[in-house]
Amino acid sequence: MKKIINDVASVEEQMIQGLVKAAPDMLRKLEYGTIVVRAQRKQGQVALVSGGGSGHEPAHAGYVGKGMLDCAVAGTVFTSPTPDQVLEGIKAVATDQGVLCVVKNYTGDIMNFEMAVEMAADEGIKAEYVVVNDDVAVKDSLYTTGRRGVAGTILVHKIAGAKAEEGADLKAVKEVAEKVIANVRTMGMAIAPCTVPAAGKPGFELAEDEMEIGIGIHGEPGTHREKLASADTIAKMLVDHILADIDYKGQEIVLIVNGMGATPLMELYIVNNFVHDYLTKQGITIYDTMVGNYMTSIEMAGFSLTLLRLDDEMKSLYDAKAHTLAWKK
Amino acid sequence: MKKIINDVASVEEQMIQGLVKAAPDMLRKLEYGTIVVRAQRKQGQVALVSGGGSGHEPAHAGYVGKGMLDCAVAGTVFTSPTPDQVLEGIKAVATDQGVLCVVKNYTGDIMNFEMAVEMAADEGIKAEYVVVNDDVAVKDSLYTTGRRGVAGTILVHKIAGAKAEEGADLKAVKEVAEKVIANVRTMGMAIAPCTVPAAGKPGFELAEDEMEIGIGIHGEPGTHREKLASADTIAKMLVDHILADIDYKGQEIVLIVNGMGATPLMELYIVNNFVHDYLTKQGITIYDTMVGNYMTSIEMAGFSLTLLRLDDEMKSLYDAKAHTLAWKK
Amino acid sequence: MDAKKLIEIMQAVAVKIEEEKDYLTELDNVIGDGDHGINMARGFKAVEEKLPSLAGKDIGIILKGIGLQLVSNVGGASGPLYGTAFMKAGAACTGLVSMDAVAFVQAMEAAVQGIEMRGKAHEGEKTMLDALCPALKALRHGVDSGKTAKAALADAVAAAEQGVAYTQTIIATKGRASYLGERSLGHQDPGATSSLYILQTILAHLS
Amino acid sequence: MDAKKLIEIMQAVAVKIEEEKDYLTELDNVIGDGDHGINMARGFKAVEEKLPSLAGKDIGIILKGIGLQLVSNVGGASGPLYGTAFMKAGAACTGLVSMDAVAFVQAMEAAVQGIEMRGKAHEGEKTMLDALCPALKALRHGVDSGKTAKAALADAVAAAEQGVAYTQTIIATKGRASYLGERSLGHQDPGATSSLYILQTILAHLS
Ligand SMILES: Nc1ncnc2c1ncn2[C@@H]1O[C@H](COP(=O)(O)OP(=O)(O)O)[C@@H](O)[C@H]1O
Ligand SMILES: Nc1ncnc2c1ncn2[C@@H]1O[C@H](COP(=O)(O)OP(=O)(O)O)[C@@H](O)[C@H]1O
Ligand SMILES: [Mg+2]
Ligand SMILES: [Mg+2]
Ligand SMILES: [Mg+2]
Ligand SMILES: [Mg+2]
Repeated sequence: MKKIINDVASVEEQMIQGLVKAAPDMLRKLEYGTIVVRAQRKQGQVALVSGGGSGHEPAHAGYVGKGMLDCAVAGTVFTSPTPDQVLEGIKAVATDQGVLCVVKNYTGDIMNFEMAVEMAADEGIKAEYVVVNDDVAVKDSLYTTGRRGVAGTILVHKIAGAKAEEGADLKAVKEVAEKVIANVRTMGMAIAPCTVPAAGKPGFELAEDEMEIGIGIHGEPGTHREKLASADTIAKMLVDHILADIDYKGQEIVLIVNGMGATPLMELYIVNNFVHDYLTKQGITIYDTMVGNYMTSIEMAGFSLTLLRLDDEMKSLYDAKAHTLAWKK
Repeated sequence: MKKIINDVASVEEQMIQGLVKAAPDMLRKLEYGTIVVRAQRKQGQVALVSGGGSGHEPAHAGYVGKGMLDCAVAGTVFTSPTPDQVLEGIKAVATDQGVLCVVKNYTGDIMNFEMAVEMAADEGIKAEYVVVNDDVAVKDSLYTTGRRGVAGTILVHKIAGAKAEEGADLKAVKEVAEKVIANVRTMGMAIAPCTVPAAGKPGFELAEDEMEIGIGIHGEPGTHREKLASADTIAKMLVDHILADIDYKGQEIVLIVNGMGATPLMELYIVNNFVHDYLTKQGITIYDTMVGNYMTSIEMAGFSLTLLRLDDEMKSLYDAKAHTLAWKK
Repeated sequence: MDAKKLIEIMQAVAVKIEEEKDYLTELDNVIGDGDHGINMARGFKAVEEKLPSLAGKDIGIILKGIGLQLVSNVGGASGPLYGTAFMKAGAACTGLVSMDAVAFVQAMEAAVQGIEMRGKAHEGEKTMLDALCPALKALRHGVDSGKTAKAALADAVAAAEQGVAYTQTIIATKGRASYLGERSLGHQDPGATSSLYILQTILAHLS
Repeated sequence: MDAKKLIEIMQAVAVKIEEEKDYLTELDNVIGDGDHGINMARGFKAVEEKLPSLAGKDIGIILKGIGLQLVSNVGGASGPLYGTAFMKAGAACTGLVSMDAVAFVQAMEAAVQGIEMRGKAHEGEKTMLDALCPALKALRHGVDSGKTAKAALADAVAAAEQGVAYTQTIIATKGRASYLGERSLGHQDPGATSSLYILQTILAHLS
């Protein structure tokens, strides 16, 4: 394991401290745990809380700020934060309008946030949660844990965050979050794995000519392995998978070409070059494109594609001002 | 070599096309070569042109837009563009106020831009250039090529870009660019090399426990090799090197913690956690901090630190609005 | 088993989990995200630190205290699951200063129900329940047919061992391993394995 | 040498550079940025494509045309340097339809001066000038002492070979290799090596 860190045990704490020090006027770290909140607490509007394991930087603390999240609760790398930590975050930002938690669909995240929301209710805080499950690599079925939550999550932060900032009530904010979730799909791949600091070695290994298709964002292997192909071939495969789940034809969409952490922008732009033309040819209108590292797996090399179908409400909320470390609008 | 590309020969062209497709309202690619200009041509203000080899993404095309560059000319990976390409870029954005080229200090870049500026003058265009040389890893001396231009270059883009946007004349824009150059210093390191697509193998090799100190941004080896140390130890070494060149004590600065392309944000924030405290302890005031991938070496893993000493003029130009792919203010 | 013994056993469990940390992580690396051993070790270290302050309390309070430590220190899926298990077991033992075989069965029943409820899962989905459900059945059967607690627990451990082996033969439909679909076949579930270690350690230290 | 021969020689140079592309890149990888062979091959491929359209032109025009192709296709440091060299050589040969030994010396003199001017460099800085300056000296000396062009050029190639070897023994003070300081010692300069290849190829094809 080759990393620029001090010691394995302090990775999360030092990272979050370093992040807050990059924008001390905008962000504050709570004493208790690796929890980041806005420096100016919101009043009279619904507060948004998200979080999950660390290792997805800039998610989620990079999305705390005006127009997006009020609080991000970071667990240790790839491990959901515990209910008491989430509760601490909820309490630090809760308003009389209530709190909406944005949770990615993982057994651990759901159980921990669910317990936190129950505990918050016990303390008289109106808290609810939505579950993001955009990853089409995983089959959705009543008898499984369903699709994972991956890069599409940041679109929930953006759009629900803008709705909350507008002063909408908890019901309306939750509804628009669920609308985003219903309309967003993602699929990813990797050419090189990542290493959880505490584990000290990569989650899987790939030969020089292999790639992993259908990876998640926790260093776990994907749905299958193939011979490495050209950027266009890979991108087409991912898009086709997504379009098989939601047919975006004739729709206006936001496209995210998301790097997994160690992918050079060079490669992401080459991917975008293909995807843009391929989607356009199918009668899909690209309203906006984001290319960069938005939801990563530490130093995994690879990318994911995310498509969100827009309507007028989502479009204007997507366009609304946002001021965070990782997303400025 | 494991990369998400189509073929080695089309990397630069497809990358630039993909970049422009990410913001078609803001950017335009010239027919001739891999040259990116603003979609709306500036009128009556000094135009800024930069460029160099590809492989430093988001530099430089990611900094084309309101408040920063008017044009970025991209050569093949790590190879300066040729004079005719630079000339093409200059001609596409030149105004009656003239053009300032921002060149990084490399023999190749200087000679090619110099020839282009001479050719532009032949065609009646008022064009001048400044040379950025912020890399303290390299000794500056009359008898060498002097310090390299690295991540500090983007601060020249930002501050000179804002000055041009204000309507200042060529002399004033050039002066403020030179002020930034005089006050900005950078030093970098790597724990893993990068591979130029056309070369097919890395520029140097490092053992599991080695790092390269004083690297540039072209995949070349650094000034020396050491045993890998902790993030704090490395960061202190780089800062000390910089402070030995310019003593920033008692000054207000901008700090850039720049990833070399494959460095996870996790590690950059851990570095910032140390650097922030270390600089503060020495009586240096951090006016603003940027943490991210701003000037990269394809998929090199490592980081550089950049410090810019501010005065009132630079501060207000630094704060001015900017709207580009990689830097929004 | 009295409260003092329980604390002694839980200390031994913490040691065992720390010993098996790398192996559990290794198992999770193959079909999960490679942190189960790390998570469990972090949690049981917190439990170990808490135990002295629980000395002298009744069994219900001790088990709840352990559950709370697990919930707030393990994280991931296993944290709420093991945490809920110990808290529910504690609730089933409210006020008890010692536990007989019947109480042990009731505690374990509450624990397993807690996991099923929290995890929305049941036996056969390649989770810790594939060790715990057969173990509970064997324990209940042994105690019902008049065996000593120790003998019945030995049956339970044997059943859990079989359950762990069984997890290798099925496809996961819960937890992270479910994302692998058929690729999860042939691999042992880390959570079932840690459950087995806990049961084994209790057995080894029962007098 | 007439214009036709010159074109023939330049075709051979293009082939040679393509052959040595990987080796030149390898040399640049050690003390530069690993692209010299790639740059040169790209440039001389463009030259090769341009040559047919230069057929029938005078030597001055052909050399300038080659220089322009190099300037606009090589990039990096070597592009403007080799480009300037050929353009200056062309300027020294304006109107010539064939070149004798004296004209050859003058062309090469102009080329080397062009490189020195453009690169702000001189002999001893571990660049292409360490091959070209000794070669020019030997060529001039040979021609001055009445040798044939071919014999004088053979001396020049021998001098360039020595110059290339010499680059291994000195620290770079120009170009990217200068960033390495002492670490550049012991390594051969890629640009000097490509200069040698060009001279060798001219010699091999001189009648
Ligand atoms: N829904 C569930 N019900 C019961 N056990 C589960 C469930 N989901 C996961 N598990 C257990 O949790 C174990 C994984 O725990 P751990 O690795 O600590 O958490 P995470 O999966 O969040 O990384 C699995 O091996 C499995 O036994
Ligand atoms: N200032 C200079 N004067 C003369 N030759 C130089 C100078 N700088 C570099 N060179 C030559 O250029 C060669 C490198 O060319 P190349 O690799 O194509 O360009 P770059 O260094 O821009 O990547 C060096 O080996 C050296 O011989
Ligand atoms: Mg986990
Ligand atoms: Mg180069
Ligand atoms: Mg796990
Ligand atoms: Mg080179």
